[in-house]
Amino acid sequence: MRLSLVLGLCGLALLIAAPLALPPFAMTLLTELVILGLFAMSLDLMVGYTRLVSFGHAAAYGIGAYASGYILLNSSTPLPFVVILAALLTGFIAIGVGWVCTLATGVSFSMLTLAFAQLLYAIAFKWTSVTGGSDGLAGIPRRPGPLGITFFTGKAGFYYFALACLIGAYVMCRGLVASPFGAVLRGIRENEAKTLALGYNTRLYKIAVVAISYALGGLAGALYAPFAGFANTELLFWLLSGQVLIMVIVGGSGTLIGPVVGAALFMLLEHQLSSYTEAWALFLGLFFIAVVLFAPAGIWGLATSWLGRARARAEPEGVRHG
Amino acid sequence: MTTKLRVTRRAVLAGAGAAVASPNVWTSARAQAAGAIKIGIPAALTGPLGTVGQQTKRGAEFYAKVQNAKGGILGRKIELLIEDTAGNPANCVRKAQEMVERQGVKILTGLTLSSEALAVVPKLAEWDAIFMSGINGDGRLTADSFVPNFFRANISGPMGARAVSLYLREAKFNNIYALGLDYAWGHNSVQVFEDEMKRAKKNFIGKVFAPTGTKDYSTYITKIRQSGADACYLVLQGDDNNAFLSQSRQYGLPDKVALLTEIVDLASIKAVGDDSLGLIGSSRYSFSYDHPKNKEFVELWRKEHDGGLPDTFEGETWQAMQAIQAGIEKAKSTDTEPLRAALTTVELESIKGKIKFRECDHQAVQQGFMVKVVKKDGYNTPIPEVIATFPGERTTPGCKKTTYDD
Amino acid sequence: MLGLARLYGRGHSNPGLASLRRPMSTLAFLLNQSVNSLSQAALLFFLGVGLTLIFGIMRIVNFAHGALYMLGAFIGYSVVRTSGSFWLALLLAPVLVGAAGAAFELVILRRLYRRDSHAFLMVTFGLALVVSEAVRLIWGPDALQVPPPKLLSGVVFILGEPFPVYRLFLAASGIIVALVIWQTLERTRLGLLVRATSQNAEMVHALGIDINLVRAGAFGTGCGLAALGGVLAAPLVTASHGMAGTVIIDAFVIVIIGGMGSFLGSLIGALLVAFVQVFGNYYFPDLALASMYLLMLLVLVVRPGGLLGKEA
Amino acid sequence: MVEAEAATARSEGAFAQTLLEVDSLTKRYGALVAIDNVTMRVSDGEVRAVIGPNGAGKTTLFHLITGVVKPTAGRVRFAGHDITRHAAHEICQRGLSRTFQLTSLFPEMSARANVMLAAQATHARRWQPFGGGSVFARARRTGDAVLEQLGLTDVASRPAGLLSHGDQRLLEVAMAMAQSPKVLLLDEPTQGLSVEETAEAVETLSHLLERARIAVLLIEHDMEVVFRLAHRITVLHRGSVIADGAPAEVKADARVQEAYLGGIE
Repeated sequence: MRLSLVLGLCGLALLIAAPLALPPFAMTLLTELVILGLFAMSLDLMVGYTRLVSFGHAAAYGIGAYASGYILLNSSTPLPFVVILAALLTGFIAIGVGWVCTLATGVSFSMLTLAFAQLLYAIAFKWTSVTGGSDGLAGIPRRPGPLGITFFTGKAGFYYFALACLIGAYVMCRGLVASPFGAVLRGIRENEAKTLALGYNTRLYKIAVVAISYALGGLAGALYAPFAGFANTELLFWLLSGQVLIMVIVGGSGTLIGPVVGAALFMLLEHQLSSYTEAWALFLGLFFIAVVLFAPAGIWGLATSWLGRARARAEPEGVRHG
Repeated sequence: MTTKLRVTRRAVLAGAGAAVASPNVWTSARAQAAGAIKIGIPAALTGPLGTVGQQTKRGAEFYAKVQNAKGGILGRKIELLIEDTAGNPANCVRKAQEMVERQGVKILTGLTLSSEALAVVPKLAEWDAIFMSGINGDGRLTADSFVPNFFRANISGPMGARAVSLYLREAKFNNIYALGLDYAWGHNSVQVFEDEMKRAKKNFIGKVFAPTGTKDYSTYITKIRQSGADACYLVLQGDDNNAFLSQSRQYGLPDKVALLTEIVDLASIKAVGDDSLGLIGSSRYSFSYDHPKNKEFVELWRKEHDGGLPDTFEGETWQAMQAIQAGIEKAKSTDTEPLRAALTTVELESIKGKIKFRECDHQAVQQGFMVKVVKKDGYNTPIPEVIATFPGERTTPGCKKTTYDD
Repeated sequence: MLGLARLYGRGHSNPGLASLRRPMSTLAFLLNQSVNSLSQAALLFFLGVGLTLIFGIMRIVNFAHGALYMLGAFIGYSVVRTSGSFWLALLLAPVLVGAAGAAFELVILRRLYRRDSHAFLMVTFGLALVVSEAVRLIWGPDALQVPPPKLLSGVVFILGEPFPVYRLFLAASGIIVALVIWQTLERTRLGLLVRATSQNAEMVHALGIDINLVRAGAFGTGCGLAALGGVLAAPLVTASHGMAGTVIIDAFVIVIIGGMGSFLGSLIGALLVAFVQVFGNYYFPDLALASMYLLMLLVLVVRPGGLLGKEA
Repeated sequence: MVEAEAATARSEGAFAQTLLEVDSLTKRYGALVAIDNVTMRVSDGEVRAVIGPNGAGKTTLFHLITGVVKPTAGRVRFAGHDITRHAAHEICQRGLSRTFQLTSLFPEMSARANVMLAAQATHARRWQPFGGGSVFARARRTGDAVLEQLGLTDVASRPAGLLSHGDQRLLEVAMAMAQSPKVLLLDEPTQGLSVEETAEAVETLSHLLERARIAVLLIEHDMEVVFRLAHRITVLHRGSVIADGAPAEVKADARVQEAYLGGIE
């Protein structure tokens, strides 16, 4: 436990020190990884802790991105406020989405989330006056403020803002899954009928977790729009929903950190492989199959089990037997 | 077994680790080839529009090869950085940003989708880079979304629609319908076309839009049939275009309604074979265009590619590369500021004839032309044959506009 | 049907041209589009029934289904190209893809039955990527033409309105395959085995039947049906790389509307989706992107397990 | 038979108050009548067994009482309140806890976590999305006490899915007890246990029930168990009540002999 805490703090220190050492593009990439990691982590609340497998999590990302993009383009509200506002809006919309989707369970639940995401995709396509239609919103600025602070609009400043969002969300999620609420979520994950029989209104808990998960996914999307400077229908498309689900599973669901690692891995692999070969999708596919076969608990699960073994080896024989 | 498994697990983790830690992303620009002119091409090499991306790649690579053999530009070699975006704007922005921030690229070209171009354009000022479009047809790029570092060497969507309209003014068809893809390009082109038809006092009966990825075009074919139109204007591309052409032939639609399209390209003709016969449309580039520079290019191309013919975006990319070269030579520099100034005044003799970028919106004024798909001896697939040309002044829209006044 | 229809070959000049100038009657339109909906339903059914078979027997949601459908179309192209026979393609493509599917089950999926659904999700997603890329490497990035056989390339007239013979053939083949599957399930020992396995795999195992063989067979058959759909769709949409993406969601939707694991359900789902798409696109073209999802939303809100599903 | 007589003797004492009333309850599935006009009462401190051959409708009756299935007609009243149309979780919140015929646990959680989650359900702040130290502390106190009563302390930290079948059955009872219910519904608590395991489980249960003095509704196949634990017995046959009374009376009833005891055993 202490070892993981030390490693965690080291990792955090590295992330904080990154802008001092890394060249510009590495910072760009790292910022995108942080945003994508937040997105994957938000889905883990549903997939890993409640076994609510969403096929439509792009909806959260897209709503967040469009909302923050629209507000930034059409008002001078400072960036941090806009991002948080967009996240809240996403969570609010998700209450309705969750209410309908939780009528069903299992694959039907997954398909209902997909239906909502695709309907939003269709809306974004058609509601040109707000969403820009198929062109999307482009040239989204990073508005300064509050109090005239321009720090967040710069490259390093924006990175720190995104990192703060990720860490804040992580601390929140950790607290959530360790709370009485989190215990009920685990109950739903393992045996929903029993949880209901114990007197928990499981549907309310599920709607709540959908809303929280979407709000955090919306936070990620709300960061992406001013990061990339655009928001378009691609961010609502089912392909992204599939990809983020794969990120969660590759990293290791139900760990919060795993999905962040999975997101980083997914994006870096895709980015790097596609520089080396046009057949990058082939290798990415083979990699996923290999992970399933050889790392059942995901990459993070594999890494932590290694750490455990390494620590066991490091301890002297006498300690273990005594 | 356990040992073996453990080794394999380690391999998985190591492979993953290598990808993350792979040094080149985290470090600054690699050692540059001395004085080479770097041109970044983030193109959709894979995915549904892979055909277009691959054409761009072939066109650019061939241009670099030919020009480098002649000593490059200003005595400097052309170095192409071609990356796959899979047609996703998020990937495109990231790849373009990598080219700019890590590789020091100052000239971008060959972006495949308009959505990718629209995402990249607002970043050009920050990147201090020039973007020379060779493909992107979205009218907005030279209108609402125009930025000074953007140049368009290719024929835009509205220009294609205009060429078809000019052709129709003289043609015998009177009752006209339109079918477009349900996104910006389709709506934009159909709008231009509709206005044109109304001005030409033709009977514009109606229009319908199909989402991209439509598999069954029968309802749209039925609508066209029911409208009583004698000609239908199509703004389709890629898989949708192929599906429509195959299915409309199966319904016998072309027997009754003349089909006019905004883009005729060889890839589509190959994909639907004889189902494309009789199709009339504007063409952004065709190997059959009668111009000495083009003849020279086509000959060179066929020698290099086992007799294969250059397709639309191979020609368009070639022209975009010609424009970049002309700009650099005139500016005697690849720096953004002088290059931009030079490009706005340069006039060059390209494979499509004279082209010149307008100062106001950086659209290259060039001839528009209409082709018809016919069978011809010596070719094993149908080919587009030029049936009309229009001077650039007539096909180019008003400055920073997507519409026409006359 | 033939009472209403007159046959014309493709090359013939069209004596009915004058009659075409008449506005289409409502009845002719409805009949025409209904038959067309049947042809589209047939294509969806081939995908959906394979997906539901795999789900029923193995509880796997096969994300590679769209890629296998595309693979079928490209193999079909090559067979037509080399042998000149569309019929041979209809036979070979499903067999080859089915065999590949069965092999994948034997080598990879077999190791995963003790794991949760995440493993299957990712492994079939990986397979989809591998297959799609392999197709691009083998056949190149361009769309390829698969013309319908000569016999099927004409037009019939339904109440004076032209209708492609090929679509008539699609509708007929859908009906035939549906009947064959239905009879196999109801009347044969194999069908009994399939139904029993989809209800209770352990019990079948206890009866001394090699469940592994049933699984490999089911996965192979499901993949083969997807490939059959791909070959049949190719003359309509050409063999292209966009095929996989657009079709996988449709297949999921029809299966979920009908009820996961229900064969009759996938048939009803295919019919519903096809009719909604065809008539929806006609009457409400602006809703073309959304119509299918609205239908699914409606069905699942009323019946969370799908129309014929056991429960959610 | 000594136990049976003791049970009979106890049943003759007056019970404090009627807790659970089932009035003319009927459930039809199309033409099939699963539960047909069933009426019964369970009073505080009473252990009532529901017996009957397979398919008699015992588990359906439980589902109807606990709100998992809604009845076609009739009413269920609990402590004076009509709970017929209430949701399952609401009924449980009122103090009616149940076990399942097929063991239903959280297999990956420890036995203790299982019981704690059950106990947590009775806490007013069971949903608190942060912290929760006091909620957990109380759940742990309750849970550990119940685990000890049922002799599960030794296995408390093992994942529930890895416990022996007998311990799993007891753990389910423990989870129900951890909710301090007013009425406990046990659906075949010894189902699937060996003879020795059954004897042990019955011993534990009888101690537990004696000490708790709550109303219990028990479905059981094993007559030994029934006579050992129950004060009163209701016999269901094809959805209807065919006998109701003290164990000795029921045993002597001719219809019961014919329909159930004689017919099968």
